[in-house]
Amino acid sequence: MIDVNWLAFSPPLTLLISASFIVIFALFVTDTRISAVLSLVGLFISFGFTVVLFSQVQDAGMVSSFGLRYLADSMSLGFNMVIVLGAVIAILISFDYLRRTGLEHPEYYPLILLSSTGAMIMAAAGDLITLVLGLEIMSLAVYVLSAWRQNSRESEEAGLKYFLLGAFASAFFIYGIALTYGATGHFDYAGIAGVLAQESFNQVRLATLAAMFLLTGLGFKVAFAPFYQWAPDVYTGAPTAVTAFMSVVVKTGAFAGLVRLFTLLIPNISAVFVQVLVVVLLLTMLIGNLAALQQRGIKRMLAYSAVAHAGYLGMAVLAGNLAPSAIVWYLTAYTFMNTGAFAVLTLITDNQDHGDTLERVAGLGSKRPLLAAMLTLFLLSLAGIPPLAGFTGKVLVFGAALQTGYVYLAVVGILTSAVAVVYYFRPIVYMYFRDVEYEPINHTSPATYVAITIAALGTILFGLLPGWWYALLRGGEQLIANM
Amino acid sequence: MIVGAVGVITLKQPVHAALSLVGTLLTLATIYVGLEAHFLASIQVIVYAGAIMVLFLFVIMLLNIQQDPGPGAFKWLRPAAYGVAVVVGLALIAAVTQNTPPLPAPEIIDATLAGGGPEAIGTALFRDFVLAFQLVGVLLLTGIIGAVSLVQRKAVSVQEAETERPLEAVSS
Amino acid sequence: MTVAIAAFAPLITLLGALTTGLLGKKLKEPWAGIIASSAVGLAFGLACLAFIGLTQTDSVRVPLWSYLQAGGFNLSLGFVLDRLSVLMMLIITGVGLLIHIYSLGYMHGDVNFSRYFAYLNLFVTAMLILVLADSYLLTFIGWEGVGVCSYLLIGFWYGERVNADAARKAFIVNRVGDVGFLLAMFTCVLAFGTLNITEVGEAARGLESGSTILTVIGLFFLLAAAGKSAQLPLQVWLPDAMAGPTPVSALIHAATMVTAGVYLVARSGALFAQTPQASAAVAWVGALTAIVAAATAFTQTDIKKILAYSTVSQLGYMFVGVGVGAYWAGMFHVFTHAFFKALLFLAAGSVIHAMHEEQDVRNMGGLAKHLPITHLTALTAVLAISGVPLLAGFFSKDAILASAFNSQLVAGYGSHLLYLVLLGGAAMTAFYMFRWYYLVFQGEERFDLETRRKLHESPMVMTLPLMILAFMSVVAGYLGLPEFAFTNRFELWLAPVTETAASFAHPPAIIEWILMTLSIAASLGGLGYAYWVYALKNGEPAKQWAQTLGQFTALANSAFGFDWLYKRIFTRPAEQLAAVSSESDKVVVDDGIRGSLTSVGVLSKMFSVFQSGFVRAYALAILSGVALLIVVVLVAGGGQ
Amino acid sequence: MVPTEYYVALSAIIFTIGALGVLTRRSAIMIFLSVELMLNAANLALVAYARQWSAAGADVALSGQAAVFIILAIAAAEVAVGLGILVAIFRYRASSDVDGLAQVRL
Amino acid sequence: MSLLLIVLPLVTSLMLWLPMDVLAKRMIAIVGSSLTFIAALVLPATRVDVRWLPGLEAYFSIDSSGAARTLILVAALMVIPTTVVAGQVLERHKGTFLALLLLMQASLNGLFLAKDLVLYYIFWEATLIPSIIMLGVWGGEKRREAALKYLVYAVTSSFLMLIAILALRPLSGAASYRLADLLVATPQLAPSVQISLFLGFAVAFAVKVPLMPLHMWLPDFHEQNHPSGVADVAGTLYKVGAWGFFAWALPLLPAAAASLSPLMMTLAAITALYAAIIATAQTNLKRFLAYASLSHMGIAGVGVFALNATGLSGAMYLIAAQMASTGGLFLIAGMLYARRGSFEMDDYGGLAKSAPTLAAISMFVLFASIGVPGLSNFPGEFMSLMGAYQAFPVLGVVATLAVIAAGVYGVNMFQRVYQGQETTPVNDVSLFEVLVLVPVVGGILWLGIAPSPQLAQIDAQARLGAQRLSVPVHGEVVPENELLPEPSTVPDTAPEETPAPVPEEDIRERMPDTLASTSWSNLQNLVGGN
Repeated sequence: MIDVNWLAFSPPLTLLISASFIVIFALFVTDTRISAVLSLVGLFISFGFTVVLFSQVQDAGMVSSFGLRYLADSMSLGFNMVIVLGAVIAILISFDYLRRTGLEHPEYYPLILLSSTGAMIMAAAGDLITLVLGLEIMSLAVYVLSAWRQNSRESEEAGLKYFLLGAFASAFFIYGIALTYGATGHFDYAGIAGVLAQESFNQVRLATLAAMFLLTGLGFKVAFAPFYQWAPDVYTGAPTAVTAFMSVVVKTGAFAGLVRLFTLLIPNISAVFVQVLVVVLLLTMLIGNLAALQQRGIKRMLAYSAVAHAGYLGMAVLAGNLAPSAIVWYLTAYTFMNTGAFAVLTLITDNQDHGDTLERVAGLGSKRPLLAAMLTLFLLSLAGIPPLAGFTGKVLVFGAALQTGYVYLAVVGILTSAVAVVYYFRPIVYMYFRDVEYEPINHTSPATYVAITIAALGTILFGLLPGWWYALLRGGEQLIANM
Repeated sequence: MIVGAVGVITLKQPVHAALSLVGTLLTLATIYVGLEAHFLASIQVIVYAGAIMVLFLFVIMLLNIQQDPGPGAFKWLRPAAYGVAVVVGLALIAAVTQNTPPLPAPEIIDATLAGGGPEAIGTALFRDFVLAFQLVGVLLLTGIIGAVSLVQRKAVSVQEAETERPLEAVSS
Repeated sequence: MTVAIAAFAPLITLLGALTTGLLGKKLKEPWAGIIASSAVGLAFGLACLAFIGLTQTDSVRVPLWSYLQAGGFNLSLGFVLDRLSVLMMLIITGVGLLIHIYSLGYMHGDVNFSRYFAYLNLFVTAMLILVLADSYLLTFIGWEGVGVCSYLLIGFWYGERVNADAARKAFIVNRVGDVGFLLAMFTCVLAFGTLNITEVGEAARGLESGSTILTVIGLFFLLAAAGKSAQLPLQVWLPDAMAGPTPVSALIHAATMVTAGVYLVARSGALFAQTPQASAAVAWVGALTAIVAAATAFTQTDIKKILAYSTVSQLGYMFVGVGVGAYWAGMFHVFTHAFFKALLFLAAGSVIHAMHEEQDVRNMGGLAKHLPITHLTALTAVLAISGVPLLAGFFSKDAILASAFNSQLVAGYGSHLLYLVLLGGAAMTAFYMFRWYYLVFQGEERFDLETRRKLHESPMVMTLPLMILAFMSVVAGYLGLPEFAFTNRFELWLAPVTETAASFAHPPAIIEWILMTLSIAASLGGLGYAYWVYALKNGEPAKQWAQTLGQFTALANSAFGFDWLYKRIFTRPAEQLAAVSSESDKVVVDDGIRGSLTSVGVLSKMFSVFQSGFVRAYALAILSGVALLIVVVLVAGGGQ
Repeated sequence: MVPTEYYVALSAIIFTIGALGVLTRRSAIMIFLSVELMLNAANLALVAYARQWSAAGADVALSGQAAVFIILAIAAAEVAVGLGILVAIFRYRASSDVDGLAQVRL
Repeated sequence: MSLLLIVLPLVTSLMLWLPMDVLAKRMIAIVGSSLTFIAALVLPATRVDVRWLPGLEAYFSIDSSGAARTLILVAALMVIPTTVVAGQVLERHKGTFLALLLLMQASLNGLFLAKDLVLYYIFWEATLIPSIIMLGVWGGEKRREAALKYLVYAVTSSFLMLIAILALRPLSGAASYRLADLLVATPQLAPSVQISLFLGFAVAFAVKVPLMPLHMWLPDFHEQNHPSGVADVAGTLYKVGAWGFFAWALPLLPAAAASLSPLMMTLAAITALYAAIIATAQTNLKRFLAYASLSHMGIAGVGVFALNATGLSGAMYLIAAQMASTGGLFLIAGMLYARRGSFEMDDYGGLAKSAPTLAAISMFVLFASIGVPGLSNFPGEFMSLMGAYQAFPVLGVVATLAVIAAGVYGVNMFQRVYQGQETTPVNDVSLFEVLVLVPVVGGILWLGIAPSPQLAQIDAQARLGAQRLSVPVHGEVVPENELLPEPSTVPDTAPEETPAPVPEEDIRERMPDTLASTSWSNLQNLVGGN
């Protein structure tokens, strides 16, 4: 009989229901700000369920639903929290932003919620079909959001590019699923792992090939090299609020899928896969950081930095049972600092999201000191300067890689982060060490301020007191730990 | 079937290409029959070749898309693409056809798949894939909301948007 | 107890320095001098007390405070008041007092009157610390302290670039010596684990004579001593140091500071006595310096520079004394030399004062009748330094000569040759000193009437010290009569401190008498010949010589080209090295790093080229990636 | 019966052709068609493997066929959104030439 | 209260961000820095140990005993006049500068106090930011280039150290990142592993020491900082490279330290001499001071790599002392700049005539800086060089030659600025300036005349380090059990079994010959005795 644990499934379900409700609601009430508030309520309820589950998980190990096809363990719940956090901040950023830029359309917030739902499903997926569905739910919503600004070439391009390449990559992923099935006869992780672990298993090559295709599909979403090229263009072209959202939530969802899938696959398929992954990560870190060095626009720089951070996160994937906690932790920090940075950007760029070049922020330190200070804080954290959250995240990820023996990976990672410091510092240099060159744009938005405050507090507090969250993430039982 | 597929990617007129894809999909349906997946074969014909492809053709006609403009600015891309594709194709074939175990006896196949009828598929779908099935609904919902949200807006003229052009070019 | 009180002497002079220094120009003119002089006078009183006290006891230790501790190495500061240090104290404070008093007159009217006395008191403080120290480290503190004060006083009139340059040179050359001192200390710690002078001495006694480690320490100390005492090859700074006020030259660059090197060797007697190699090096450095400096003195024309080279030469004698193991003899010459050389300088100061800053002896002459007191006292000193019998210099110099001849310590290193060299040096000394005397005080007057009209004898405050010093120059020698015939009080006094492992041959008294006669002959011969050359022949033979020797004269005139040489092998290369390094530091290191940054930039540009913005190109990149993945799997994906 | 290898090889060929189509066609809608081709290649492989796995029991074998059903739905949803985006864009630009989408770049 | 040493300046710094009158901010800064100094002076040593990041087994563990106390004390002393000057002379954002200065002090104190490697790293990086901002905001014409250069050097190197830190515990299997736990585990690492890790640390520390050839950021850093010299003072407090070697790299990786110390000491000795020689050719006051300071750090470096208690203590003491002397010189350079608006020495000359007191104080501080005995730098310099000489006589001699060059550059500078033909007269020191310089002069005298109490503290720690490095300490033999690190106090993380101390013979075998015996028979060979 099918066991359906509704509580386990409640976080995404709540979001789904809220989304549906808001869509219908929007037919009658046109003010999107009410939708935003409703979305926030939905997210909080979802968060509440997550917390309840989380405390259960701490005591009772994993909670699953639909057989082992939906897994609520401390890892997926951790991811859920990050997703909720990212969505909340994104919504706060969007609150005034949409109105200001004329992008107020009723489906915006439902799509954000649906995308978050998809990401949560990816995090909890216990089989490949669920995973790909979650992936598609998340992606389709984000494709649409990227193209949200229809009167802008950039946004339109971003949407179409993202969609075309995304569909292309999904095709690889789906083909990978087919091959996995061919090799193992299963879609569910438990079954796959069972077959792979058998002595008599003789389809290693096919399984490895499948893993490669799966890597291509998910690697596209998290922007691993050489599948990263969409990211800078899409991040730049999409409305900044959407960029903030997808830079964290999409990444979280994709990494959630990646971690569970590959920690399961890696031990049982050809070692060459790990080597390939290592090369991919090296390339990702190198390209992300080096290309970011060239950028004059902060948004685009952050896009490349997102590529680089994907590389760092990927390192933890290799770390076996250390991986989930390290990755969730890192993503928590990343969500705070990255959305924070984008939030600041929305306040200093014009309605077309232009004006994020370095020259434009020159002298911001004296014109808008608080905002500049906040941006500085986020950039420093992204650069991995202690005692901010980004540092601890890096330490955990690199530590995990070192602990599993990927020393040179960690070395390259850290060296490239040294390069990264240069480009993260450049805006700071411009903001503080130069005089004003342009009259700054003076947007104000209480909701965005709230978002920035949350992000800043998170960046600082998680940096100063990293221990409790990590301990929670390590608590409970996780699927991968069993395997 | 391969001819159909090649047609999809070579025919200059989008309508021709789409029709070529329809042909491919229909061929595929026959292959499904040969593989004891009767239900899927029918779905393939009805939903894919029928509904989805009609949608495609509709959009092609609606938007009045003309023939593919040819290689365009990236002349080097096409040969490179062919090269890479040949590598991918050959390597993929080589990889997937290695070490395949022998087929089970036809009786076993028949017994297990039961011709891939709706009943068999339904059982699988609603036992193991019940979550997935639900999620398909969510996915479609998302697709619909997304599509509607994009298409249903009031159009803003491009000129208007273009005059609000950037403070400075983003590229440097 | 009375002895220990003397340990307050440095404190008193330090207070003097602080008072005069901090109050500065607020003090009206004579008061700074009076305060400083009374401080030194008080210190002198304490030294006398200690001297009296030490007739009862050998030495008194005054522990101060713990200074360094690291690893097993502990070092506490402390003073030791023994007969050697108190002797030096007496010289320093005694001569120092006289020179302070003299300076009251000499520095009259200088705008920086109180600064001058502050420096002078500070110098006395540092010098007292140097001599009282019970450890090499504290000695070194004083050692550098006197160097700093010397720097300050040489550059006292820093407005003139020459003076500042001279000060700089003195400081830097002294630093070279200081490095020797540091290395000697390091080696001591390495070898013995202590820097306490007594302990080092005892440890050295425990080692085999001639141990390499002792020689190394000894040679490092020699470098240090050579720096401070202006011996070859570090003698170059002292003549330039005459840029300072003349009383400073008298006190620092004649009577006290420059003898610190001698004191150091004498203090380390126990150590040097165990290393004939280092001792011989000391002696030979001294001997060579003695004649090289003497030869240089022949041709100089600056009234103070002649004296400076003479000082260098006499310090050479002292080095021989301590080098051959006759520590008392070296110290004895320090003692007597302090009087007559201070006297010579002060007399020269008096002359310069009278001549209104004229320093060239070619523009003097016949001053005897204008400056009677100065003349008489200067004559006494000239005779004393020349080694005329019965005056102080005779006894001390003769003691050194005899010791050199008899030394067993350096017997293997040409002790007799040393003797001969010194004997020649003695004759040369007599010659150039008489030349000095004659050119300044006798002969025709070679200055204009204007100068002549203004000529005047110096005031009492300046001539009184001259007279006292003259008196001492006569009588000081009687403390150290030759032991083969008389009681040598000086040697006995110092015996507890300088008793040595070094032994001396005791030839029959007749040999000793002959040696003494020889040295008398040398000094009288030198004087006589000089009298012939300058008084009778009016300097003509000297000119002929100069022509005959040609190049050599020029060489001697330039002090044998040490300055010229050092400029080429040290100063200029060092300057060039500094300039080149400074540039290369900017260019090579900096641009090297920048270059690597640029390469990062190029690489990063390369990646942006791929970012064409075209969907199909991106798709190609993806597919290429996949192609590679598949190929990898095909090639290597079989096994687990 | 025709062995699985042949079907899988055919699927690989179709997949490659689809991928090639993405690379060579400039029209967005044609690229989209090519992607459909790739998805169908995956479906073909699934069906072929489903037959292959029939020895392992009905659960295993039929799940492959069920997956095809779901992938079909995914394709449908993608089509909805993709065409939506295309239509939206076409309201401003009368071209589906993706090479025109190169405004945003370094 | 060790925590107070971090919290006091931190809280003061945070208070300064509040909106209030500039004068009030200045007062708060002065009071805060004075309180910190008093706290450092009178409070007894304590330790704090709290679990902080469980995944990494990092602890918030600080301990205010040992050498840290001296460094903190002198730094606190120097911060007081710096706050006074900064509040007076800066043209803009005074409050922010003061806040940054105190923030820097807080993190610097944390850096010295940290007894957990990860915590140490955090403070290490935290010190970087204020110093860069000080340079970038208040700096001179080319401040951005200088800041970028400094940043690249500092960050690249410290990230290398981060790798080493992160790898250290997994590789060694230590129970936590606390020093005590690491000390138990790390000697078990294979020498080759130790060397790789050591190199990671060494690069970071070498940049901060700085050692040739990683020093190029330093002259620009100092030249471009605010002319008043206040930020430079902060720079002189920020000499954490040698500390890193002393407190972490050497004791944790003894085998690597032993085999790499000849190389490192060669670098340090060359740095000492090379920088001193370059300093003689500088005409810009600040560049001059930068190179002079570099030379001092080279000397501290040779002390550290001597690997014996003498050298280690000396190096630490020298670092503390140069805070006062070099810092004082930077303040004086700032005063000169205020008078003449230039750092070119050629624009000065003969100032001693019109400003005798300034000249006297300058000379005093300058002499302290070039190591005249009885003043602050001498004890440290002496012991550093002595330690170096004991370990490697030849390198010791090379480094000692820097003493001569120091004499040259010292008197060069004095002569150019204060002596010679008098240029336009300037004002002598004001009462304000005298007050500023009083702590400097006091510190120099205190450190120079009675170094013993501070050295005793330093020495206790240095001996531990030296014992681990197993270089025979001259004199006494310290009993083994006294020197074993205290085992961790938290039971669940305490190592199950304390590994037996490595027999001394073993370590000696790994060491190069020059180190294995510093007996003077060996020395005889080195000096070529007959």
